[in-house]
Amino acid sequence: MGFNIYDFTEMTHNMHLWFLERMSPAMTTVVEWTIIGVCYLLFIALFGLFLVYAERKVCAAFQQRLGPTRVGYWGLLQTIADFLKLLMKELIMPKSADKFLYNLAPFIVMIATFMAIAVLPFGKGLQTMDFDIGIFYVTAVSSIGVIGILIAGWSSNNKYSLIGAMRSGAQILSYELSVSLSLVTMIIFAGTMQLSGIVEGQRDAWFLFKGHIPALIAFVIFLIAGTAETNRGPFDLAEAESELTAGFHTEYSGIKFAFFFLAEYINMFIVAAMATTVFLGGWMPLHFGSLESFNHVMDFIPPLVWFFIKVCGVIFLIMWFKWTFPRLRVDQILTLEWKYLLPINLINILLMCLVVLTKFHL
Amino acid sequence: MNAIFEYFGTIFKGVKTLLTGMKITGKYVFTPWKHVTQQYPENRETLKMFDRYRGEVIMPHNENNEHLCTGCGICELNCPNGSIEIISKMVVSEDGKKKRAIDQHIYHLGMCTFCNLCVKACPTGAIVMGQNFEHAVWDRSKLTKVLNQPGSKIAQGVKE
Amino acid sequence: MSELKEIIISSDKIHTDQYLVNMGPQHPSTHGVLRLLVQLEGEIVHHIQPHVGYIHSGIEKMCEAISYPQIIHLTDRMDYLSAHMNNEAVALCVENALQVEVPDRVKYIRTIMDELSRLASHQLWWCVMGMDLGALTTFFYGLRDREHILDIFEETCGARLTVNYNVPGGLMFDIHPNFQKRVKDFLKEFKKKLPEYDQLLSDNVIFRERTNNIGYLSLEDAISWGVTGPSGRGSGFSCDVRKHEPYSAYPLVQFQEKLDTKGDSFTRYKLRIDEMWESIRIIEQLIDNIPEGDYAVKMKGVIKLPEGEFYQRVETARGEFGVYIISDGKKNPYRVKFRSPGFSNLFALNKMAAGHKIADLVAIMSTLDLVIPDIDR
Amino acid sequence: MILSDMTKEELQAYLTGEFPDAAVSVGKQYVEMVVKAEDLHAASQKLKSSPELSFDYLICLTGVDYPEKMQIVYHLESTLHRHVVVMKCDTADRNEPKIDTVSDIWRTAKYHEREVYDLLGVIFNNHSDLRRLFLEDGWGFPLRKDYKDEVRIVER
Repeated sequence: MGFNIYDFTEMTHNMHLWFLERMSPAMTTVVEWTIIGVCYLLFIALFGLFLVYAERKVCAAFQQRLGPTRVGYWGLLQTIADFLKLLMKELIMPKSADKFLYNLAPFIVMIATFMAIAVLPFGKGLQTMDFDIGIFYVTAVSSIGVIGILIAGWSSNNKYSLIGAMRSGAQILSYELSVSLSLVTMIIFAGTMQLSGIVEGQRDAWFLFKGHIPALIAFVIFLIAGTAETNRGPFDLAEAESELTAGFHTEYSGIKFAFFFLAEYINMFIVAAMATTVFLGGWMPLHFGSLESFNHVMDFIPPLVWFFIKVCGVIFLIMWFKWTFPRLRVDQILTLEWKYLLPINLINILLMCLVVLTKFHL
Repeated sequence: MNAIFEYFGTIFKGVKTLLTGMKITGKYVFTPWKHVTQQYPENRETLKMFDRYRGEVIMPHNENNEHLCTGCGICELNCPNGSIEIISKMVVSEDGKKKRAIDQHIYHLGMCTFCNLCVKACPTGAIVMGQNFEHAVWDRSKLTKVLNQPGSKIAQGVKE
Repeated sequence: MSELKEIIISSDKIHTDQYLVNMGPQHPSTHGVLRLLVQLEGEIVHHIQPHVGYIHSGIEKMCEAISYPQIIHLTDRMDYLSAHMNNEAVALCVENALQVEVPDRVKYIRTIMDELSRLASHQLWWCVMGMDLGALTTFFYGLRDREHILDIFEETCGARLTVNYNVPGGLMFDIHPNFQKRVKDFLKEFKKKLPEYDQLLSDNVIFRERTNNIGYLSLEDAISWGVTGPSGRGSGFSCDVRKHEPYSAYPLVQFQEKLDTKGDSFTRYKLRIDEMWESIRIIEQLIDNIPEGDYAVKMKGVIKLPEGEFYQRVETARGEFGVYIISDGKKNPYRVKFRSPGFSNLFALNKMAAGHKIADLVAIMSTLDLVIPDIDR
Repeated sequence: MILSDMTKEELQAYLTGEFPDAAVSVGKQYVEMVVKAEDLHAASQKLKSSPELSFDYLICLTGVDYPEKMQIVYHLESTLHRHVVVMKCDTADRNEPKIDTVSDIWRTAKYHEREVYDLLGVIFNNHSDLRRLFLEDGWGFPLRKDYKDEVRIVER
């Protein structure tokens, strides 16, 4: 079993063969699924914890503070301690809550997150499922989460939760449109919906540079709409601490709250990963047309590292939004979508079609 | 046509203001990290309160275990919260006269609002404000303090 | 087209219930223990009934049993953000009653301290306003700058918030030798920081959208509801006591009473930012010219006011603060009434916020700059 | 230093002419007038609406408990002319004081009157919403001089 940090295709293939030699094909599938499931679970838990820690430190940097410093070196264990605390906390349910739905909601949110993360290409050959309609799948699956939020808000039997859930519903339904349309722009440019194909298409230059103006516009719109879809930053109306105390998860405690919390951060990761894959070349290294030596140095950095550097960069940008801007109001959030993002997006698609037709790109 | 210009104008103006805001916050992230918070229990050694800081009422004693309090009770009168109680006793002075003196200067820290009125009113300057601010204790009764140390007496030359 | 019209008309007939939501007493944006009973229809606020009294501490009753210097230390605890002005109001009232003329030095220092606490109060208001609107970073920037003022207070007065610096007849202590240098350093620093406030929040397009044309209060309503301070001046109500009944060193300094007639949230916000500039101006005029002299007039040990009624108005950071002392000649007052600006300001909230969204209610409330102990007393 | 159109004496003279039943005097700080309880509402109306007076800003509304009467003190200012008057009104009965509301003239009085009702037990006739403001129902009226609360008030 060769281990190549630049190309995982061979490795995964060999593993598959190794399993096949020892057990029946059906058994192999089950074992492989289990391994992949465990891997993703671990990844989500660990990366979620890392993101929470990163958010705290980044926010502290913005606010000229230090952030957590007490637990572990530089507070590295802080989020783990918090997670343990949440695990041990009592699960409180409002007396008149809809019990079944109340318990179901966090799982729906988590499941949606899991499903979306499945198709993301982390590196060459390091992708669980490579659908032909990968992008379509992600946009479809990521909007399931809102059902969880709506259920959570409704079943809590709390007026604040209900307002938060309704806001979230209106917001995510509208912004889903912008996310999809900005991705459609890039699909037109890439000519494929397959995520590995899109990454492969950016071998010589990232789509953000390749598609210049329309790609840039699509990127900005994707970032805004993506932030809105994760209920973060200036679009955190569903939680809106100063208005609705905690919005849709007011009544949740303990590990159920942790699910919502984790899902929010993993959703942020998904948005960042999609932005990376579609606009910033996925796991492809940074290449400049004719700078051979520079390109060569860049090639040395493993794709997995490239992927996470880009993802973290986008996540930092999203955090930057959150720690700078005031929150929008619910009608303004819809105005922004329907009066600004949507028309610009439609025009942008036309522009992109023109660019593709005239081959006016790198 | 004007409407279109206006439409894009508002977008550009809006984006510009957003970027200005991001510039301000970004400035603090990307300039060398100057944090403004203090790491409190760690900096105990270097943490120095201002001289006038009102942390608690204390009664300074000199090396002979002498204080300046005559037990006149003016501080007790001036305290708005009743956090000072003076228990006085009668002592016979050297020349045979009976004289009132302080037995216990009781100070209820839990009731004190640190208004400085007792210190200001004290005619002999026997009580002052101390700078210690770490008053947390496990038992409320520990907040009641006797300010004059046991066995202490009034310093020579303090006028009634 | 006609079909669409029908749908619109029939949708009007859908029976929707208004519902009541309790905002507070434990709510992140009520700045303390204020409870608002909000009648909502969807997100639209129909009526707001404020319920106060959760931290009513009976200060007026307490004052009837204690002496005048002791009253001053209680006023710290009402509007704790403008403690200096509250202190000064009582001190001035007692001085006027006894017809004591305080030295110029005292007047200068009092005015500087007033303006410093106004700055500190507005800084805290600014950062809390940002936080109420969801811009969490503003909170730390405001507090960061406010810390310098609190340090100045701590060095000179001995406390950061409940300063109790004024006594009848002057001041508790003389200013600290570092005072002037520290104030000048702070002003120099803060003049660089204040434009950042504008860039970060005031000019921000989201902030503008959230506050422009929101929470309109007409001049007539402002006067009738007694909305004073920057909130009232935003509606064009010229109510600056510093101008109309000047006290301390205010007659000696040049400053403008900032007025605007638009009456919306943004105007109230903008006026406070402008007031910060005016405060800086006032301090700059005074800080180098503090005359030499005593820091207090020698008063009797037990202060007894002559029989009669005494009213003193001062301008705090929130509006007009009044002290009404009725004395029967004893060392305790017969009756003390504090006219607190927050009390009047709060109850105009319904007038401003009805018809707006619940998010606007929060924004309007923070433009009123409420301090709950000030309302409850 | 009060910046107003009329001096205190002029204001006093004017007020005496306008309100013959009221006792108008010049106090140390402000012009004071004592009106009868039955004239209160009409006098307030006139103070606000008369263009020469136009006392449109109710600064402060205070209830005072005197041994034989309850007195309500209104500090009024004119935002137009910048003069201040202190209007006082005594209630007839000290134990069950009743007085007309002025909350329809100055809106802010609505809550100031509720406060006075809460703390002193003065009943304001025609008040639209006379409930306790700070305290619980059945608390008693703490600012009355005969109020006793042995649990919460410790006297030295």
